[in-house]
Amino acid sequence: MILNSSLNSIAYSSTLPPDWPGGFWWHWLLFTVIIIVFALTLVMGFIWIERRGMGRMQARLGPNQAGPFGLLQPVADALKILLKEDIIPAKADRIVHWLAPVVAFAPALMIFAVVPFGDGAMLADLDIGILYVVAIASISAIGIFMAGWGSSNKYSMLGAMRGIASVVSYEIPVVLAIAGVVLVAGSMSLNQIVLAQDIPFILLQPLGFLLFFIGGCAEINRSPFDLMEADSELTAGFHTEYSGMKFAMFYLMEYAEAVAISAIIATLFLGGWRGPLLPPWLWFVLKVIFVFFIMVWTRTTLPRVRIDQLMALAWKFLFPLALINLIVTAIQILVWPDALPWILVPINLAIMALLILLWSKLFKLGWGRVEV
Amino acid sequence: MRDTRYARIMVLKTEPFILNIGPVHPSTHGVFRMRTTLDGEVVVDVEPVFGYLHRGIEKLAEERTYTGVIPLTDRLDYVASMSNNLAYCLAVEKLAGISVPERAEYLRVILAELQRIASHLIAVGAFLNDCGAFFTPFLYMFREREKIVDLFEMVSGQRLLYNYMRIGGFNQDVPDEFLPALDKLLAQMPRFIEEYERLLKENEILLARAKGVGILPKEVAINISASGPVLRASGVKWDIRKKDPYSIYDRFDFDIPTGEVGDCYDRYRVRVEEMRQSLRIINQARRQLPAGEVKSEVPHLVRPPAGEAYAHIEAPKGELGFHLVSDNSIAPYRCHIRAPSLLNLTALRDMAIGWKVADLIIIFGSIDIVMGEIDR
Amino acid sequence: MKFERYGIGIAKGLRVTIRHLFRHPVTVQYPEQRLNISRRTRGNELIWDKVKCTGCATCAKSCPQGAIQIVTSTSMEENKYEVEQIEVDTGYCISCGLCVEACPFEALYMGYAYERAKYRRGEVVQANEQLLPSPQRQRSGYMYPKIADELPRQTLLIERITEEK
Amino acid sequence: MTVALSGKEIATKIEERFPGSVVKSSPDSLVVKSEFLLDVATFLKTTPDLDFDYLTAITAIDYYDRFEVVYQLTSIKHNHSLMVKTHCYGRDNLSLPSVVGLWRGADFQEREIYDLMGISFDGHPNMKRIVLWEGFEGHPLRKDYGT
Amino acid sequence: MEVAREHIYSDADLDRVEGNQIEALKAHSQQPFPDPDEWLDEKLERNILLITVDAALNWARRSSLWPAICFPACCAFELIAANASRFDLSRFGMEILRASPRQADLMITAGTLTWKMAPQVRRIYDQMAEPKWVIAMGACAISGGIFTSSYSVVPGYNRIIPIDVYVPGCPPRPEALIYGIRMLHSKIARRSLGTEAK
Repeated sequence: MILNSSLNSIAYSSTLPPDWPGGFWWHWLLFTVIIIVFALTLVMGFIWIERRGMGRMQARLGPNQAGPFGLLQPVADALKILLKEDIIPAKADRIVHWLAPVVAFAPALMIFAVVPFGDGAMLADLDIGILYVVAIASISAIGIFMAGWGSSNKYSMLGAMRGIASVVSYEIPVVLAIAGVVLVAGSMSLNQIVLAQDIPFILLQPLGFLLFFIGGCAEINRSPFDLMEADSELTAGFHTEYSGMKFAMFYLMEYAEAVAISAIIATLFLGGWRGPLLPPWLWFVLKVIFVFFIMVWTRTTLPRVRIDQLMALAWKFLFPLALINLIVTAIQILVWPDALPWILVPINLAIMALLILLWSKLFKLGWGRVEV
Repeated sequence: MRDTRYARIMVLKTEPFILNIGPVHPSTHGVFRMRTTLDGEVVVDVEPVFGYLHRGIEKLAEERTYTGVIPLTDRLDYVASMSNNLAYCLAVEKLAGISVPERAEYLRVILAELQRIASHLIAVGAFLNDCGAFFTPFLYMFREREKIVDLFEMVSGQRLLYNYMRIGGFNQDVPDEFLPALDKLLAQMPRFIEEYERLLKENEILLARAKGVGILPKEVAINISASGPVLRASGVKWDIRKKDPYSIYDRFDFDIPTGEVGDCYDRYRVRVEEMRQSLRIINQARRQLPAGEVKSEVPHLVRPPAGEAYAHIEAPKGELGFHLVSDNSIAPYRCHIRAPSLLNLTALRDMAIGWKVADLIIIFGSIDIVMGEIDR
Repeated sequence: MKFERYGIGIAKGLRVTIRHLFRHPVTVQYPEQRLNISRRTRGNELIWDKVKCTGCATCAKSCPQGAIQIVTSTSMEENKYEVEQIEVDTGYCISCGLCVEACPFEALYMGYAYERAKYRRGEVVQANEQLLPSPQRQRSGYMYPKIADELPRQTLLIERITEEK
Repeated sequence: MTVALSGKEIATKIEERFPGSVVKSSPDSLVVKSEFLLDVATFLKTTPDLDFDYLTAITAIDYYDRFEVVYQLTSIKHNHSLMVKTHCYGRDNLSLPSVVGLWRGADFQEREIYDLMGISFDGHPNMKRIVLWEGFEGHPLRKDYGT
Repeated sequence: MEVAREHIYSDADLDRVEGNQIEALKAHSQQPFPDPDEWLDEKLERNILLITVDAALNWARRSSLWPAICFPACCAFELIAANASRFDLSRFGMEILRASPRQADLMITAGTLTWKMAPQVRRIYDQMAEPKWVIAMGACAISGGIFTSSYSVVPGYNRIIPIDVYVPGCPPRPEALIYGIRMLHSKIARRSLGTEAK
């Protein structure tokens, strides 16, 4: 994985960061290590936050026996899972079954290559950073489908098909929502986007934020869109047949993706590493945790949507709104390029409210019973 | 009505496949198996397969004394043991012509209604859990149930299988601290029911998932002998507490909540409403509760005259009936149990065909099944 | 799915959960904190009073499944039965309490303890001296109101919540 | 209050329509011949002032010399009930007409009686074991099972 | 659409296969499995390195015991109650109920086991990845409890699978279950890589 992400960074980065001591190689080595440590620590942290936070929201305590405040719980989980027996079902497609977790897990880490932890503190300041994110993020869907196919289990297959369907449809509103941000920032480099956020884009692009948040949740299968592992329907969805190390990779992937999406949301809409007083990386981590906390919160509260409703939500609700959002943003930038952003904030909020009201009234999502 | 979008999928000649949901599955509420034929995500056919918990209670009851059967009835619908005890005791009392002291009647009503609330809390929680709300409503409901279970534990000494009612009353009177605790519970409960309703009642996703899903028309509901909330959600105002009052239910004032169309959402709403009505009944019974004995003079080994009797009550799941046949010995000659869950389950196939797998799960959840009662 | 309520329902639900985050959880951390269990608890064992027991075996007869095995011999001098062997399989007992109810000589009690897990099937069976009361084997007040009054008051969840408010 | 209709009165009504069908009648129940069962059931369900639209329960009882199958009928419309019985003689290859066509609530209950008592119901769409497995020997609820 | 119900196996075939499985299992499980209790009498003889590794590993294993779903009957509700807010098994890292047995470590057999269900339970047990443990919860799981004399009930899970801890009660209180789980913890703490290799 280390090799993977670094190779990618070599292949794609066009400019060498000049002001780093020791030149390019040190830089990528340092950042690969940082990324892996950061991502894995944050994943552990997220698992802890989710289990503790969810526990408290459910009027109980959550893990508190392993280590102080249960902080070592994720470590114990990881250690235990890694050393469990690894079972490959007799009828599974062995190669696909083996490869699937790797394919699914690697992209989740690779996303961090372009996420800035501070001003310019990133592995590769790609000019097309956000495009890279979008491209890489959808690769894990292939891993999931491989898992579903390779297990030769009907539950896995259903889960994987749902996963593919949701990723394919949600990619579009997500990309359109990003396009709004890119228009405002005038750059595709994540660092430039952060630099452009004198006021966080969540205020300038409220609708975009909402769409991206919903789309992002759907893409990484966070509740209420966790259809592909839907506990109450498909037992464990696509990873039903996985155990041991490979299951651990799926388990970590789930949270690594959550970290990645939270990081992207924090970067695109919440001003990334920018913030007063505290050091930039801390601001960044705090924002990531904040976004993740909202995800935990919704997961605790909301029921799951149905597959056709999920599709309809993407195509009938998010997609048109994203298009309109993009057009409105484009008009705003073309017509009033020098307008004060503070004036646009209430206008955009009003537009968001209006659009949501309109679409809520007009469209019915999903369809009902089918004659058989 | 043929949906055009679906018709086009059919042109592709997809092949239906069989998916065995269960016997061990997170949302089958025990060990239940649905042999489902799926076309993609759409349920084409579903055949309930059960018996994985068949313990032969009806046979075992023939080998035990009349009192010894009470622990067996606990294990029928183990979420609502008090109601089962009540139904069985009523049947034996009817068979043997035993009367019950006034205080015991009132306590029976209080406990049976508390049990209804506890059972409905689980039913609603499990239904919402099946909808995919990640354990939160379930745990909230369980916390509320825990309060009621505390009271049951206080009176009977067990948390789940109470074995508290006896033929002719109770084995011992409720302890002194029971009534103050009950008052506290009655004061708090409405507030909490309100809060949990706020959690998901108006939730758009729940509405989308449950409204209009799994409709059970009135006529079908009657034809398949559905009972309890399933029947009432379909709009049939049929509650044995009102229509054929047993014990002392004719002395209380309460409503029968009914649904309009009979979909999953109606069944959920009817259960929540019934909890409120149960609280009303308990309040009245609490105020009228007389002092006195809790058990009438009953011989140690009950020996009813030869004959047969059918007694039924409105258990949380529906009409629970005991058909007892006596041959004037100390054990029942035959003890047939009319299990509401079993008959309500007949509706599953009608309701589920044509819906998605996810809907099948919530339809199944909305019937509120306890396997102990189905398989017996 | 139609957003008839513009997400207000979702917002209401979110409010309920977030308010729980700041409420005190109801959890009892078991090995450290313990609930006082009901005074009438039907614990996982039976407690036998050797002195009062006459060996009439009413308990064994009233047990719905025969978890109590009792072997007696008649002793002519005292004109009563002598209990030679009494054995209760707690892995078989369903703690229904019918034996305690039936005992005409108040010689049988339900246990108050519940921590009776064992590593071996054989250890679950209790016989003779193991059935006698001891400090670890307290008697519960099931069917014995006098004993019940001496036991600590049951912890109730409802009371805990009102105390907080 | 659900009125338990007198078996005797209903018996006369049935006798008028199907002579010779009622074997015995008492205030709380009536016994019909098994070959008339389906006709009587249809009559009870469709006659306007009877309207037994709800089948509460079906039970079978083994009396060694005969099997008694008990139908508990209720009318939701008029709120009255009736107990109809039928007898089935012998020990092997027993059969009765199925009432699934009238009340689908009989579906699982008839299968259960088939499974546990060994009375098969003609006309039932899916007559096979329900709670026990295929290959289980005997019918456990019979009094002579296991002896 | 015509429901094509012609499959490789007809329903009757499936039922027959199931019945045969049950009868086969019934035939060869007339004797209970011996309790896996050798460790109770065992002396601790290990080298320092192994002890450190063992300690870390055993800590991890007992801190995250994920139960598999096997809730046939009544005891399930006490198990859920133990999992719910008031007793909260999640303090021990056990709130993740794995629906897929492959990812679970612990099977809490909560409820009566019938012969019809026995092959499925055996299958779940076989599907669980090593290392795995079983807690027999309640009278039915230990001995068949009140239903022992029934024609369709397995007299105790130890006919089908080896059992590590027996928790008596019908049903055991949640605390009793947690006590049993903590006993299992101390059993896991005695595990050693050395003996595992054997």
